[in-house]
Amino acid sequence: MAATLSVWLAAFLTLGVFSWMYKENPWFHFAENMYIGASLGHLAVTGFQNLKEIAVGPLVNENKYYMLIPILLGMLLFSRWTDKYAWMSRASMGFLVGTTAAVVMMGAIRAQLIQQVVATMMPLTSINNVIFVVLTIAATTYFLFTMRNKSAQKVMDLGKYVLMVAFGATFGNTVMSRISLFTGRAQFLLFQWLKIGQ
Amino acid sequence: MQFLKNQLPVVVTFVAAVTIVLNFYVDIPGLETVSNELVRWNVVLAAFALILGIGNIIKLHLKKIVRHEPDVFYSYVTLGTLAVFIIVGVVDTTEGSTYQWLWDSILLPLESTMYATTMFFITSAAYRAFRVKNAYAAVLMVSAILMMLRVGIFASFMPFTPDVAAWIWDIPNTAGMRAVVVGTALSLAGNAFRIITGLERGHLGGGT
Amino acid sequence: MWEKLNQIDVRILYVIMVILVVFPLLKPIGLPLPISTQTKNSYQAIEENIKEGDLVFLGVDFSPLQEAELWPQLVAVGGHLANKGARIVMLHVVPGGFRYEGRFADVLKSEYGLEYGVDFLCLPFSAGREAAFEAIVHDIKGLYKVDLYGESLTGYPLWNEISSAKDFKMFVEIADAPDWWLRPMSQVPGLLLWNGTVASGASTMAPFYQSGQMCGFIVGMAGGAEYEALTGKTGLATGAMDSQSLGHALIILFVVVGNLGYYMTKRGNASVN
Amino acid sequence: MGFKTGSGFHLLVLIAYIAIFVYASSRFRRTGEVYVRELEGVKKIEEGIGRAVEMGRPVHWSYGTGAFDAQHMAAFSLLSYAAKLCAQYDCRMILSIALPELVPMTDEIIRKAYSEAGKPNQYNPDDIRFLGGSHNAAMIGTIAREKVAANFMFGSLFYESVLGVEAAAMNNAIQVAGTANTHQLPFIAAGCDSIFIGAEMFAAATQIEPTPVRVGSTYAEDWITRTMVVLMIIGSLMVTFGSDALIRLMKL
Repeated sequence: MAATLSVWLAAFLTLGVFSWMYKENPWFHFAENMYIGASLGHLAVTGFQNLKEIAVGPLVNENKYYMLIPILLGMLLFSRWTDKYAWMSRASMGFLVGTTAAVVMMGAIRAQLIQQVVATMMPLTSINNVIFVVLTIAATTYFLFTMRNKSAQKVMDLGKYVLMVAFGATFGNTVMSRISLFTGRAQFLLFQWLKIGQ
Repeated sequence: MQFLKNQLPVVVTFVAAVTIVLNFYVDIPGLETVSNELVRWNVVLAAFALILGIGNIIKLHLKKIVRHEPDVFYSYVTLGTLAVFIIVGVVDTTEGSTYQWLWDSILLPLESTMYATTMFFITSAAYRAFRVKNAYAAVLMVSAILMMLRVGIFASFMPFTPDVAAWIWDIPNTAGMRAVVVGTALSLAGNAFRIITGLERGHLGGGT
Repeated sequence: MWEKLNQIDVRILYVIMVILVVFPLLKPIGLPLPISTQTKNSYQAIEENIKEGDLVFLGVDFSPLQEAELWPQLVAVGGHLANKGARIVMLHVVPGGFRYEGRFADVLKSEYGLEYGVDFLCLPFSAGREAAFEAIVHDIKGLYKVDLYGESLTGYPLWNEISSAKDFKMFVEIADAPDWWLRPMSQVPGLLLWNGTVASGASTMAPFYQSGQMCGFIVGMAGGAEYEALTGKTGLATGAMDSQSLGHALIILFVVVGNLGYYMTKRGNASVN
Repeated sequence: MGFKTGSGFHLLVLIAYIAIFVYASSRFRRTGEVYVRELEGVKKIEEGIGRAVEMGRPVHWSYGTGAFDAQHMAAFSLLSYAAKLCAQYDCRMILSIALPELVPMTDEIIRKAYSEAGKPNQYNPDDIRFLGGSHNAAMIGTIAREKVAANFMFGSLFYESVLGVEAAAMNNAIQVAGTANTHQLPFIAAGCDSIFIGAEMFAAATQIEPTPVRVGSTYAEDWITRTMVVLMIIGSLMVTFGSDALIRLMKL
């Protein structure tokens, strides 16, 4: 019984979401608000579990008292619920932003800059390699903002065409995954809900 | 008091970030564990920020209920579902069968169907947005169509399409996407640098 | 007349799309499916590099959003690893992943007869994404205390044999454009990186496969269907490939129709004024 | 105690960045002249808000659903620009937020924009909507119900880019979007009135408000990117003639 109720509720919500394609309507609005409640509920539960395992657990069981610092910084965020004391959350935001910035800065320079530039250093022995290096250079110059001279302008134009080819290719390539997502839901409605075919 | 409000956040950002950056370059005994600990604290704070965010939503919908606003029904739906998920999640943990039931009946269908709507939006984008208004749009369209021609049905009676698509994918596409990656790498690093040194504080309430 | 072609109500296009995509699900046509060299090379990367008893990470980092494309990939690639006798450690940093990790653990037990705690292990969710992988690289034992089911990890022989990420031969990550996985994991010397992603994530990861930072890389439903064909076990992905062919034909038709309508009305207006 | 391998050249890049940054920002302080390629997206944001005020409809803002990274930092500077315009012209802005970390920061930016426009009491926290995983459903619901006149999407965008663009296109809203996520650039390139591709999002902040800090970093980024282009050329030529000295140097 629980299984069939689950399938019916899932089908009801699936069709509710698809109903937006015709027009925004109460059926979609209901599915949307249930989605807000469910997704925030799941985030809260996984957030609590995470807090237990990484912060409260080590503090209580392995008495790592320094865990009080992140917990305190975390609680300071709640000051944002007031107007007067909202500034007290800035230290916590500073910490969040600082750690993220450091991890990003190191990763960006290593994996996104040096390793990619080194990978572009190809032997110009084959036509494809020559084309690849020229197109990469042209497209990279598109991201120069302070170049004024005219010849650079022409290279940047070629760069923009390369980017358009890349965007078009990615669009064409993504169509497959979008269709497969819909076929996944159609398979659910046809075979698990309506039980036709198969 | 002024120090707490404006300077302390920047000092916290700087100290936390420099520890991680230093650990990236140099092998100082003990620095590795401190740096890993800071990275893990990031996860702890994100969990608290989550509770803050959920608090905002509860406040928003409670206000609607108290003020008897027109579509107050939807606020009951949101708060009701939120309460059910939290109670079952805490009592039964995410591995419990009741929570699995909630997941399969509510969250799974909503998330996967929401993503499936992209097929419709790609259809209207193909018809509406892919109009050749200038030379760039023409290149965008031709490249998209050449990629789409590599799929089974076309590949069978036009055997060259997979190779054309593969060439477009390996050469111009990878070149263009690599340029975006390289072009953006420095902006990401530069932005991170400004934040670490406190030169950029827009998000902390002090402008630059 | 051309005026109408320029202003078709998109909902009509939606109805045509649904009909042509759903029809083959009920009555498969069986259109041909070419296998790309990239998928073949990725299959060989596992076939040649993984021997009996090798430790392999299996990242199950997708949520219901990507289930249609990535679940068939996980079943095909995970099955291939199990057949090669690899010892698999599954983990996830994307909240939705726990469902699929648990479900694939059942598949490993029922279909491949692997013993939990000896042949494979399931690690729980860890937030922070890139930060979580940094923690795995530097101090995996510090990050994980309990397994997916909340049991203490020290009770499992497989976990006690692992000291750090360096003991692993390969990291197979099934996720949507996980550059947040590649950046940290590329620090572990000798760890082969292998990624199965959704078609839309392919462009983000293509440069990393092309530069050799990844030894394997399969993409989307087609990649999954091709891998199923290579392992000889046809599944969900193969069944839906007919819908793909018809769906693509329609999208191309709509691009042409859109442009035709646009040009004719523009030429029409041009000749008028 | 020792130098970690593979981070030598990495440190060289960072030091070069800081050096050019200091030089360029002090030169700007002295001379005040700066040239940044015209990014038409900046004007389009203002145009979008102007249209919204005329039609008396709100504008919509989203960061996308991707994990918190530097793209959001660039989005913050664009948001403070747009929020100041909205405060000035009394235009309502509704924000859909998926990531918890962004809520306090967005709250701070909007609060500051209204107080700088001298209207602190008009700041409405209810329009800053934290939605978590349901961001995409709530976004298209809001865009359709509120009939938003302009839609701005900046940050780490995922499949919500095509949703937001096509949903707002039904209101024929003015749309500007920007991201560094290559897989979403096609959808905003095809559907938006104007876009910022990756690094352009960061350069936009310099064009909006050229402070010494921003001018310094845009010049530093430009100069190092040019050097990298030169290195690509030299490196390829050297490899063609059999020497991978440059590659080994960069891997130091």
